[in-house]
Amino acid sequence: MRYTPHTASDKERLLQAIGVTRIEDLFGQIPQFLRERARIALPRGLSEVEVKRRMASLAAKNGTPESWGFFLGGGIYHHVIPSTVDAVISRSEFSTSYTPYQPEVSQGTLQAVFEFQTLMCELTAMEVSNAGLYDGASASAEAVLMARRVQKGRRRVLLSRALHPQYRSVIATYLKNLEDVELVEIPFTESGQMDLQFLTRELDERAICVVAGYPNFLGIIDDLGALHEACAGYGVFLITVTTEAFSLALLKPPGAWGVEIAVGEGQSLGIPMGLGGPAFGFLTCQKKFVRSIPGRLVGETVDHDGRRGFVLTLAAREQHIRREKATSNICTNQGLCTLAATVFMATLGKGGMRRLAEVNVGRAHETRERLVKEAGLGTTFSGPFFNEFVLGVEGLSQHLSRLAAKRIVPGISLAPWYPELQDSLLICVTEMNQREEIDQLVRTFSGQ
Amino acid sequence: MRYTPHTASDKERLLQAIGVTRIEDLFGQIPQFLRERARIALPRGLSEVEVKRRMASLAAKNGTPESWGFFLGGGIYHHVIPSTVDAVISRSEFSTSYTPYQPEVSQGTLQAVFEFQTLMCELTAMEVSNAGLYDGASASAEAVLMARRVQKGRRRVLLSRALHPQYRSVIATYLKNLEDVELVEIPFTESGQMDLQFLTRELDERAICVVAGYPNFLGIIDDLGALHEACAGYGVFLITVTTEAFSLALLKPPGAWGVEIAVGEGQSLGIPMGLGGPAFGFLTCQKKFVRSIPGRLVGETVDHDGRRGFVLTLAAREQHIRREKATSNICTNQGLCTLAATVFMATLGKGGMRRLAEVNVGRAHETRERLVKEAGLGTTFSGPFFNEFVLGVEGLSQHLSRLAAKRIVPGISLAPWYPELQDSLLICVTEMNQREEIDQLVRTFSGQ
Amino acid sequence: MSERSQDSNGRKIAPRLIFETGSPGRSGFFWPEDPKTKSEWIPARFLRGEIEGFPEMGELEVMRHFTRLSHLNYSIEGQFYPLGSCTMKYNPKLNEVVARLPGLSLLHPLAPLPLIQGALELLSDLEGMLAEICGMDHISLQPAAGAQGEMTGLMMIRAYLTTKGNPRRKILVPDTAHGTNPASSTLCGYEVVQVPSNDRGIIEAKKVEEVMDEEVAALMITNPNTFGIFEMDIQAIAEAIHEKGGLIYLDGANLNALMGIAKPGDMGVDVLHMNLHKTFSTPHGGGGPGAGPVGVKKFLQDYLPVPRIIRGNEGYELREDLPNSVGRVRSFFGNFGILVRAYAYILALGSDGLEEASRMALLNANYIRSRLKGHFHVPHPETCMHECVFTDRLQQKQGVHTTDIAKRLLDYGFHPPTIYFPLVVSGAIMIEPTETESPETLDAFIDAMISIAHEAKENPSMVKSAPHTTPVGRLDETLAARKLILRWNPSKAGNDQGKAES
Amino acid sequence: MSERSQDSNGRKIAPRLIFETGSPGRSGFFWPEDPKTKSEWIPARFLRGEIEGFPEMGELEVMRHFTRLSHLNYSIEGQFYPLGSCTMKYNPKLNEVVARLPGLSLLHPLAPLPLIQGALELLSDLEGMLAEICGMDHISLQPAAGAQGEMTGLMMIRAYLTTKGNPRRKILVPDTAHGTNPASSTLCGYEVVQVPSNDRGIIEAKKVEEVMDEEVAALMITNPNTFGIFEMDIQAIAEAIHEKGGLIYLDGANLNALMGIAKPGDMGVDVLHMNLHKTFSTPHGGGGPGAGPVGVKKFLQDYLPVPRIIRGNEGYELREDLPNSVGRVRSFFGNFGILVRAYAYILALGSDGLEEASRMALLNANYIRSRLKGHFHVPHPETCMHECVFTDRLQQKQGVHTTDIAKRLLDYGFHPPTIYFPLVVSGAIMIEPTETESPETLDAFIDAMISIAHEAKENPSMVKSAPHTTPVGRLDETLAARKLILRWNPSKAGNDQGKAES
Ligand SMILES: Cc1ncc(COP(=O)(O)O)c(C=O)c1O
Ligand SMILES: Cc1ncc(COP(=O)(O)O)c(C=O)c1O
Repeated sequence: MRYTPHTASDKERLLQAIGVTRIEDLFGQIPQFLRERARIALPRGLSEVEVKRRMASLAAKNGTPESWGFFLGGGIYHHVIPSTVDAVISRSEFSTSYTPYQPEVSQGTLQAVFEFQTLMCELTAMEVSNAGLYDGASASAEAVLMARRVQKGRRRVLLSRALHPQYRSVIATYLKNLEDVELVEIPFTESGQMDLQFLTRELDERAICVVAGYPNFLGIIDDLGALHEACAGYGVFLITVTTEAFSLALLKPPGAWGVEIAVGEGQSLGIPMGLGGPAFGFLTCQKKFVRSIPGRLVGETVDHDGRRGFVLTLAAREQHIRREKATSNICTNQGLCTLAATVFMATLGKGGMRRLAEVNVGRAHETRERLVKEAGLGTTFSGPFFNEFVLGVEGLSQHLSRLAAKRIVPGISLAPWYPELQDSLLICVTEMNQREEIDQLVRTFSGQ
Repeated sequence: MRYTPHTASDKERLLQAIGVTRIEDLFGQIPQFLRERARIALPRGLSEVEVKRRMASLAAKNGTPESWGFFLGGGIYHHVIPSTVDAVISRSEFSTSYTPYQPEVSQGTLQAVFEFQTLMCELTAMEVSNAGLYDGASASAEAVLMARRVQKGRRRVLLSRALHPQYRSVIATYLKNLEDVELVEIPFTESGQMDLQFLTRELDERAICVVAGYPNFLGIIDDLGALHEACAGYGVFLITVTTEAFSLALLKPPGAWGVEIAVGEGQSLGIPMGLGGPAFGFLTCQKKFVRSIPGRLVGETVDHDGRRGFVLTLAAREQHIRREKATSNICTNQGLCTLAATVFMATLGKGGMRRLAEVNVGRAHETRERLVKEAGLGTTFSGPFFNEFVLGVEGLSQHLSRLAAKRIVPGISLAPWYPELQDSLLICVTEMNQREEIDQLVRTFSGQ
Repeated sequence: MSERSQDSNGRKIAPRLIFETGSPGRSGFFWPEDPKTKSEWIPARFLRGEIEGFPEMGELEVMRHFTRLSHLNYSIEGQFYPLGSCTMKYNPKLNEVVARLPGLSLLHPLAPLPLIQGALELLSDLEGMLAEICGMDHISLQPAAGAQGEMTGLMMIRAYLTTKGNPRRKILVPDTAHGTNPASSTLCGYEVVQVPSNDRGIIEAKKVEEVMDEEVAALMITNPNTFGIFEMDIQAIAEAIHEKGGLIYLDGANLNALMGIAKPGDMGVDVLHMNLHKTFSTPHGGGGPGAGPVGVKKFLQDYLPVPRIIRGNEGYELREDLPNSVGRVRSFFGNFGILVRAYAYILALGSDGLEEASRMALLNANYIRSRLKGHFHVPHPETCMHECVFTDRLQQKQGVHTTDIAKRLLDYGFHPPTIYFPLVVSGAIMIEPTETESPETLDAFIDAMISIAHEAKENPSMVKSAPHTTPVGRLDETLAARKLILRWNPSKAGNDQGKAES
Repeated sequence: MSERSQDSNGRKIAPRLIFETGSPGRSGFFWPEDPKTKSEWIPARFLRGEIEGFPEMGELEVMRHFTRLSHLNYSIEGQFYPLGSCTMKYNPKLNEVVARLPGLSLLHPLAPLPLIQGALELLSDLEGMLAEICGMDHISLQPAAGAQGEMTGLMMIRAYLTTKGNPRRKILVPDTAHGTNPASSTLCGYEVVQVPSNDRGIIEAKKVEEVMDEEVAALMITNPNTFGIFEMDIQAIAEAIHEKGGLIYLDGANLNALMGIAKPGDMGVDVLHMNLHKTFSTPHGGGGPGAGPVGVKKFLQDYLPVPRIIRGNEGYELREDLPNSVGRVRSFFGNFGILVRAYAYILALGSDGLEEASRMALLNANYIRSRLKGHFHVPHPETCMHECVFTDRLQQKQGVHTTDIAKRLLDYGFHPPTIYFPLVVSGAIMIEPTETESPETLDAFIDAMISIAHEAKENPSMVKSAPHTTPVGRLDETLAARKLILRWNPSKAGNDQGKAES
């Protein structure tokens, strides 16, 4: 039988040692009526070959950048992944180990997490990073909850309308059952940045935090300096949410703007798009808030011989110790994905990260200019952007079908989330988009 | 620069330590005229992404069993490969290690080879196995050379005409420069087996060995009992060559028939077809000939504490010690492929090997019966077969093009090697051929 | 053997950090073009310089570093990993292969539906399979892990009760429950009321009745519970809860004990979560990722998270417009790559394989239980299900505690069981062997436990000073919490940790 | 950490064999159908029973066994591997990925040509690249390794000379040559005449002239030679050989020293082989597989093995009908999977990368040479190319020999260099660092060598008894050769090697 090594005589021997005659004898406490209805009505087991065929046939029904001109972003990005990444995370010593509760035999995982925490601190220019959370959306929610813990007594949460729509829903879900928290939406201006006047009107001592995308869902880079200044006046936290982690290799990092908590989605850092998961959320903050942080933390220490080693620390914040008083209910996190990101960042390193970020900026801006000049698409927002931008497209749907016929997905229609942005496309261009691909996009939009 | 870690200052430092100013200063002994013409006229280096695209585009120009009805054998077979195999051989501790010249830090490789040797002895029922050779063809040639060493003074080598044509060419190549060795071809009868009468006429004390395919290139199983009896009379070696190693899981093994040397191609045992390589050749023999064996041998021993360990042994046969007197010139062999076979055989084990062999026999025989009955193809050879058989096809070429249109490769045309077998097809059916695939084959041959 | 893990005298050397290797200007990454960002594109004040502390390593350095780190880890593929409540079963290689098919790993969640039909078919199939296995009516695959499943489930309960007029205030949680249960309750705005387990390790209907009232939204029960004991009163308990308008939430972390043996859906359970990284063999990855799908009875289906996957006439579609839905708990479709692995696992095992898996899980656990019960104290009389719990009571006389036993196991080459959980018995040792372990492996582990029991009598100090043979000795956790070094920092750079290696 | 590699006292346990684990009837393989062979298909007398000694393990057991074995291996990805003449450079992960593309790994060599056009294009491209790199006119990719390349090359020479009227009798081989050179000569029916190298480690034209005559078919020369020294007389030597109608065969195993620096084709070389598993980074796999393509000048092209790949108007075709060809030396297309990796490597490096590779290989070797020459005896004055050779002369005074130094290096966590080769200097220590090693790694290795040199003076016995920290100690090779146990055998079954593990 599949994956269970027990032979008939193995079972015999074990049953005897236990002192029963049939495995059913071990079901003693289970009410009969449950036993009777327990059979599972599914097909019998398949061979590896059959499973592979089934999976291949499902895979064949999907479309990937390997066969499509691909300009999708919006929170999940198609970036290069050096071969080192999968080579490392597919090592069973990493993939089949559990949460490092026994540090003496888990230094591999623990040191890697410590390295991850350091890398995220450097990338965001923040003082502390946790070991990761589920995704960018839940990380945003956790950040708001964390801010609420720190900012006792305050109740208003100000969300940028340009924050990823799904993230806004997740935050709403997480908050909806907590007493008197009020969500306020801050609109964006024609620059695509947050409406500062509106914000200032809403800001006061009742506000817990302002949550802004950086860059935001429209691809636009907000002026965090201005936002933070506005917040600081009332002791309001500025929380940045970065869905395109790669942008932080080039943009002035949240920490440099003075933000209190910087979170985001790490998929861009060495993890395949995978229909949006698994990747990981990151949460970084100023050191003074470390005891309110959700999720695991790895710290450095020594063993009895003074040898450096790493352990899980500040566990008193966590559910397995603190239970109903824990800073979060998270237990299983996205460990292997944060390892992937660690290998990714170690492989690209200082120079590679920077260079690749600039490649993104270059291709995205050249493409936008061509789409406007050559294909006559309408500009929308005037603010600066990294590798994503919004353009207006007359008769979007006809364009989309003609593009589809040429196997091109040019971007994401914003109308479903932003009724005010009919016929607008969120277009993403990364280092993975080849010249020919971009030419084809421009040509097809130009009606050729 | 790619894969070379040296930074500008690294180079500086090293050059200084050496005491030169430019790397060119190290080319002292190289004549100037060589230096001048040394530039390599190839394109500059590509990124991983670019390399992957190039390789993918080449791959896309090929046809595989994933997209074609596939009935090809003839020495390379499409068999199941359990996921364990690649999981093990892609572990860098195995794939990036060298020949185990330092046993203290090579027990992984050494023990695995020892296990491989044991498995091959069991599979062939022979007493000794080496650590593997390049492929079945060169293994056959090495076997003949080995027999020649043992059978001093004899000069005639009798080759079955039903031995794999490429193997016969390779044997001829290896022998052609050795004094007075004579190659004699033994024809086959309408059973597809070796012509015993012809053989008996040719047998005498001048003969070194008889080389027979088992099963042979026509898929037919020879009666090794009769052959060995005929050989024994004159002290002639019987050497069997097995291109479909899987058949030995079901067929009476060479050792049980008393053959002196049994060789073959191991690709069927867990190695992808890979256009025919890399896989490995195996060579097994009776223990009394062990000192004449070509290639590496791993033996069991102990360390100073009496702990079991394994080492390369009988090196005195090999080129690095024996030089021009070595039993063979082989140095690098097919190590990782023999490891794949070891994992493969360990995974299938006793029961799995047997079962899968029977699945092959069943599918092949049912398919043959249907092709004869339903599609009216002509039977050719009457001898028993494992998973390959020859059928006569009227108007083969038209059939082939109609089959190609339906993306089916029904087998291998024998005419190029056997003019006497015009319009005959060598058809192979393994566990990888699905019912629908076989139905389609039969239907298409039936002209539907 | 990877890099030097010891000096020439056999003294172990702590590995370097990526920040302590490499050389300025070095990179393991090669990209031909090197454009520069124009200031009219992004004003300089929005830009940073190169990322200060980032490593500068060659590709080989990177591979060596992580290969070496991997050699410091304990893993299932290395050896037996009997962590109670974690279901550390074999993670089939097949699943790793299929999960890496480009057609499944290179999909974009916001791509037009025609480009992800295969993925949606897989998800919809998987929902059906999981519903069948645990006897529920509808499934959502969105939660990223068990804890998020708990939160989602409780939110559905709250939403449902709210539409019924009163969300209620309390959640009943047995004292044997996992920490995530109370933590999730708080997250959903509920207060936690503990239900004591009895001396047989289970909770009784009457105890539940005592605390049950109109302010209790639900009972969160784990079955089999964290003692590995089946909650035999479950039916009566469910009635008591339902009678007063409460719901039953089942923590399905221990589903590995039930497949083909008893369906939660038949126990009066209204909502549950499963841990695909436990029961369905997806790798734990040193902490994750996992997946925690939730299952509900029909009457709760409108409350499931959006989007829901439905079969339309042009293939699979997504429904977002469900007014009663609790909304989104995670972005996109959850941990799709993990769902793919679980799907492949269920295909490979099939009904027969799944049933056999649970049966062998029980057989293995009871075998360990019966062979060890003479040597370690067993808090409860009954046979167990998929895991068994012991305590250090017998060893305490010699001052040997559960931690010591755990650390000593490391010297024997085994990972310790889950310790000090459940909390209700002191010094708990919680062993879950899973079905994929052979009797020989169990025997080897049992022998090690027995000889430690002997050592505890004859040579307690050697047990208390364990481990003696691990890459590092017992680590100072108090120091870690006091000094709180959570990141490498340059000042400590070039410390001679791991000198003379590379 | 994989399985227990030591008992609770830190004593190392030898791993079990697959034949010593498992249980009757167990299998790691699952296949639904179970047909039986009908006797009318294959008569019973042709059949066997189940294969006696075959293992019966579960899938997890298999994975654990080989994972544990892997942990007993030294590897490039683990640490520095300075084996002289073996070019143990980094084996890029990228190559492993592309070699596994189904469109390249699932090809059948006898498939109709339209189904393998991509593969033939790759092979044809690779031939062109290799020809350009070493300055030859035509390439055959068929030989499976260097030694088979040598055989092929010598056979071509013989065939050529035969058509010229006399195959001749002798091959000249320098005393520094690798063992495969003389062995291959014999295989081709030639007798070997040794050419002595001088005190500078190279062979001189006049020495060659002394032994050159009309019976000499060819000189087999390695350049740079196995001392890592460039044969600077090569031009004069080639003239001397050619003058008397002989040919020059170049053993290209050391091509890693020459890329972009000097082309063998310009040195008067008529035939050569390359080792793709050295210069072109394909993994050594614990012994193989490799690939040993041969290159020739135009006048020898008709002698190359068949089939030849040619570009026809319907795409790539195969030519078999070459009467002068030496025929086939291997089945099908050689080690295609290895050729694929080498092709990807050349694409990735390009002309600039290949040139830099050779330059850095020289830089690294000379750095080691200059830092160690004060501590170990250097047989030759010149700077070296890609590798450098030392001897144990200085250490011999204390009775410390090359083996001892090698074994002691293991304690420092380094794999020893190639030892006792070349044979012409006694106690040779042959170090080839390759270009992919960082200066820091070289320093760590050099430091270890230096402190061993000190130990040899101060504490020779500790060096002579090394290694002290490896999984097994020095193994008794004489016993192995005397007792000759070449396979596991049932009688010794269940021996308690590695008991109490699993
Ligand atoms: C009984 C129980 N409930 C809930 C959880 C939490 O599940 P997860 O870690 O997937 O969030 C666990 C995991 O350890 C568990 O054992
Ligand atoms: C100088 C030299 N020549 C020839 C060979 C033989 O090459 P291969 O091992 O690929 O057969 C080697 C390999 O070690 C070598 O170093």
